[in-house]
Amino acid sequence: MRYITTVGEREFLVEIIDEHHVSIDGKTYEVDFVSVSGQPVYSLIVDGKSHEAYVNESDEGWQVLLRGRLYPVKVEDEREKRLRAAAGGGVAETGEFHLKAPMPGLVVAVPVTEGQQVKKGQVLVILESMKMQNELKSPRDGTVARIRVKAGESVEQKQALLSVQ
Amino acid sequence: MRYITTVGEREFLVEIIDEHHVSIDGKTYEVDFVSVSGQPVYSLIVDGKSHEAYVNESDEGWQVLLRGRLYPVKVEDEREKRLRAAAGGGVAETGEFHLKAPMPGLVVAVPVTEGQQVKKGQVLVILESMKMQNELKSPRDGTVARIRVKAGESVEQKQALLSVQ
Amino acid sequence: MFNKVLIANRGEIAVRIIRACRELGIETVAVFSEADRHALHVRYADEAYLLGPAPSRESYLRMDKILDIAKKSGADAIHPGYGFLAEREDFAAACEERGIAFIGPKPSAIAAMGDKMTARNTVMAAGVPVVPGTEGEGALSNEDLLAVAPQIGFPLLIKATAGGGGKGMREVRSLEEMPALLESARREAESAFGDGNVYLEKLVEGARHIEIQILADAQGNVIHLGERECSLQRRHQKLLEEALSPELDEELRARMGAVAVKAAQAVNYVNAGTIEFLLDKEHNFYFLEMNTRLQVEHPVTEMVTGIDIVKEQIRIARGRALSYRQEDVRFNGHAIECRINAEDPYNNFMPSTGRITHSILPTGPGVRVDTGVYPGFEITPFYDPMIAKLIVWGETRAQAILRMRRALEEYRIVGVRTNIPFHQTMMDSHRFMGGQYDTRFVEERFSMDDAEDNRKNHDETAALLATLVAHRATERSAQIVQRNARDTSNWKWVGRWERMHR
Amino acid sequence: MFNKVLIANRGEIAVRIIRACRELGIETVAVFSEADRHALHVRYADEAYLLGPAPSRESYLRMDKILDIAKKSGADAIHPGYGFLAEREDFAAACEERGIAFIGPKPSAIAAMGDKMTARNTVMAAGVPVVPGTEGEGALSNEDLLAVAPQIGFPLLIKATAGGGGKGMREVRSLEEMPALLESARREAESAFGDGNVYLEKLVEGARHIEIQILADAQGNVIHLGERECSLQRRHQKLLEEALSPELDEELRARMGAVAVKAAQAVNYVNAGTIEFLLDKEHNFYFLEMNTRLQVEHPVTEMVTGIDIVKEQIRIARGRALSYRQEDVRFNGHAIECRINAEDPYNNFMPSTGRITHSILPTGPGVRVDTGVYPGFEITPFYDPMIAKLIVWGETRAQAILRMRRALEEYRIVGVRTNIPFHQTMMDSHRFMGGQYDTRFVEERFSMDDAEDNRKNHDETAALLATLVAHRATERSAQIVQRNARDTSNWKWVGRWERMHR
Repeated sequence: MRYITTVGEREFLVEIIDEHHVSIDGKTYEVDFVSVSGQPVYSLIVDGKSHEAYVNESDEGWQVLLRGRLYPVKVEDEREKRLRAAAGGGVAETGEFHLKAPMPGLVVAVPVTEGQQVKKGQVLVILESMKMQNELKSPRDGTVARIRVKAGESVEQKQALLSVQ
Repeated sequence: MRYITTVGEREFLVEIIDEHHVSIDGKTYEVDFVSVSGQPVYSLIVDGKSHEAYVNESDEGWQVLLRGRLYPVKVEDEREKRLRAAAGGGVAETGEFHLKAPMPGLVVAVPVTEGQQVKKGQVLVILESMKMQNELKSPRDGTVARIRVKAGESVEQKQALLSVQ
Repeated sequence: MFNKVLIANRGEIAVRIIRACRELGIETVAVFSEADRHALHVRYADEAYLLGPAPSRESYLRMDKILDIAKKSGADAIHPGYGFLAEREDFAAACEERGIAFIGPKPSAIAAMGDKMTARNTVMAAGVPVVPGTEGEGALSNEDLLAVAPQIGFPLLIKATAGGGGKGMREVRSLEEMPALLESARREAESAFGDGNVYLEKLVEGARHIEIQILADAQGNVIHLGERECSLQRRHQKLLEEALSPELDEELRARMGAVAVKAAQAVNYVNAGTIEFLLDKEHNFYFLEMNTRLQVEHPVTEMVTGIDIVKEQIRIARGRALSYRQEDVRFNGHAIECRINAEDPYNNFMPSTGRITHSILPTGPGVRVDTGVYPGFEITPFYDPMIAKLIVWGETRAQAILRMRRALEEYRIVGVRTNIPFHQTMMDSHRFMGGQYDTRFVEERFSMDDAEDNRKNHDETAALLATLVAHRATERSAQIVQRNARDTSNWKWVGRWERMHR
Repeated sequence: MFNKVLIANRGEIAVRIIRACRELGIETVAVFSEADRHALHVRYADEAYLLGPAPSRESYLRMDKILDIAKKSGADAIHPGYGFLAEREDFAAACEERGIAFIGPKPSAIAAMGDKMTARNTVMAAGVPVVPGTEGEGALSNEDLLAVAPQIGFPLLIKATAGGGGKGMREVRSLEEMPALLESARREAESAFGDGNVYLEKLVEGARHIEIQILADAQGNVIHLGERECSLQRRHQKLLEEALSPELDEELRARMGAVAVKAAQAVNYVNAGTIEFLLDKEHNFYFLEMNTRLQVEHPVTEMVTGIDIVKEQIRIARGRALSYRQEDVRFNGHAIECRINAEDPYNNFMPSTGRITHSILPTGPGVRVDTGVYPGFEITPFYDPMIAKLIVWGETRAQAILRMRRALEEYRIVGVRTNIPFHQTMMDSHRFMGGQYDTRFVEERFSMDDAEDNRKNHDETAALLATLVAHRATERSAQIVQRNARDTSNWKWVGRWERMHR
């Protein structure tokens, strides 16, 4: 199985040859790869070098936390890669942005109103969690639409709070 | 639900009234009982006293390891108790005893032969595990029957080794 | 003398206090909210009583219930830990009224130091230097504060009168932005302390946050245990502390220690307490506030002095004299504490909640972990995100840093995100290694990408790991599809399911 | 100087050595058997190489493979830990030949001390007192041994010439039982060391097992770090160690320390080593043997001296002088180590194997855990049952005992049985508390029921716990029956099952 794997700006051609052999950009390595205690923690020995990392799936791909550093990684097979190339790629800067609660908490304030113009970085909602007030900001310029919460409400993780168009 | 629970020589009449109330020998207590992380470790708060114990089922009943001490406990409902009383109780001293491997290991020696008379405490099998030689002894006087292993063999936990009749 | 202590707290500090009591042969009473039935302090204590629902004001802040439980359980002393009721003079007074020993200072000392204005005036009278500001002038209106601000000069800080821990604190760079910041500071202060009063204080730039640990007994003996360096903060929350500070020499330590002792004596202080100072680049120092309780970061002082501060607190509360005189206090080696918070350093330090599914603690020589969590425990959004403190000792500061590095690398917590990578990046920072930092360092001159140049890049390994995990996931789902395709009879499934669950 | 160390060991000691290397900025190479792919030392090391199948002689005893891996990985030093190849002069010599630094003594010193006869003769010549016996007389036949036994007098001990750790050791009370015991001792020695030779030694009754830690550098400096009290043994396996010994005073310590240094000097010893003595009731002491390696129990010495013995070993192997002179060695407080073994103290200490499903380590002030296991790790029958060492420090011996008690109570290991209850019972024993014990104490004057009288009986609580668990199990099985009865349509089950697994 062949994959095109992207770490930051770098692209690697990774081929899984069999359970113990993998090639990267044409060079073959002996690998010994196990998950630890059934957790998303993986131990990998590549040609004798021992590595251990947390590997999690996120909305944007894979996150590899290795030796105190986070590597965002995209793994695609050749079909996926072609599809993405065709679509043009990139997150649309013009579509609707849905603000979701990043964690459960209490809405302290919603300092915007529906229809209001907001700038990138402007505070949309203040959410209290773990005794900290967290300011949730707009990722871009736009207009506030459909505010679904108000101050004093408790919200669950990933609950939709409002949109920016 | 009513149980007759025996700890060593002491017998307790335990009634589970509801999820939060239990009576022992007629006295009612408020209990808060939870298992920890889905393990056989239990946290029990009885009228404010906080206890934590390992509770495991064994062939002879329950084993409660509490504050560094092991309590062997028998829990019976009334029907079971009557049945046992009828049977006369006590482990038969005359039936066949099956020696099973208490852990995986390597049989170092079987210093007895089939048909041999053995005394209580006499060594039947020497089993090596974790670099230690462990002597497995006869729990009573009798005659050795059906030796199923020989020196040099690896055995699994609970594998039958021989019998004493 | 008392023999049963109620711990009016939760988390790692409740566990820390239970340990001290147990090692002294004192019985312990835990209290807990509905969210904390499975918490370690409940499991470790001799007795445990439910307080109420998860929110603090319905549980850990319920003085009335806590005092009732003390009575019911026969506890003859209460240790408040830090936070919650630790600096509430009314709580200390209520304990006193009921004949329960409060393991901390007298209500009068809490009151004198708890109100920042009184504290400031008191220590000024004792000759202790303070930062210029309005703290001594009572509860001023926004109007008054806006009027006085230009006289103090910008930048300045808005601080909560009842506050602590950075809550209700705001930095102001100009008069224009001040009204909005006053509002948000008051709002946060009101929510955190039930008191929206704020004051202004000059912002000392390039300052280090240095605090001196003091111990005082009822016999009038007051000693200090040297300083802690607490300058590494983010949003006024401490992240990492050291003892001793790389910035102080023996002479300055003795001088600041003497001033700290003087400040404590000014309020007839008894028990453990901490005097916080700002230290500027010219080594001028200013009294900030006194924390009239045990500090989160007390272990670094314990590691370099060998003194068990919690045991000493209990000893003092039992009416006995300190075990140590000032000349018995010796400093040995260097200690660092990293606060391990359930928050995502790659997503603006957002709090992270969830169940801890797996954990491996760093152990071995010179490593101490104080924690209240364990595998299977659920991190809820109700309390502080600090889930553990990782403390190391080394013969020198350099050795302590190297040891902290290896301990951070060993630490595994799965199920919630933690700020461990932040600390790892910090340990690799040249400025940290050189001891060259102030209170603005984390926010202004540090980023998670900072150490890029010092650290080996593992792009290729990361690519390999992600690909292997992704590949395995694909394989697994393919197998499931295949299996489903093979098994045309649903009845077979039922049989299999039943066998599995028998 | 070297920069990459191969650790020819497994378990907690491999982890311990990796930690020391990492804190010194030295790269590490782990080796592992097929049973240890998931072991902590493999996960923590920078590099890791498979040796072979699980049995030691096919993996950790394979010198050839280990030396090949050292070459392949570019490791320029090898640390052997304890056990396995640690006291094999041929291994040390093979390292030397290949230009690899062996972190331990010269082959000649291992040889001189490894053969008990030579060791005995060497130290006797240096004026060190020894226990009467046949050790100096070479490999005697059973016939010779039976002839000489009555001259030494009973009781006496049969010991393996190549031995250590109690393997191949037998106690003989009379001439009649001696032939059978000789056979079993030789058999065990042959199996453990590949050498069935044994010797006889007078059994010193009421003796304490005291050992002195020494450090020696290549510059000829030799110092001692005081003693460890190792009398608490079962089947000649140490279970619990203390530093310092409650039996020694400063004068005796200095005297035994000086003799230990003399013994080390007699073989031109370099690196860390331990001289074991028997100390009788009249404070006569006899040289037993020298362990030419790091000891399991080295942490108690580290805790009371503040000296990192493994780092010092590496320093010495790098050719540098000791960091400490004898007068720099100061003893502070008291330390105790409990060896946590996977064995069932309620079933004749039978080894216990299985997967560790859950674990909570004791932490907090003064507690250190050295371990190679974690939740999810499988304890196999191939290696030593010791899975962790719990070490505590206290200002006094009494405080250390109290701290050990609380740490043992906190420790949770689920999935295998452990001897933690044994240690808990020991901590409650009056004789242990009084420091009144010798090497026969555990076997002859201690039982798991010993502390009955001192400890509160929790029969009622145990009854309640068992009943609640039993009741819950009954309820659960009843519910399953009911559920099955309700759901008459198997098709419903399929739908539900599929929803669950989507």
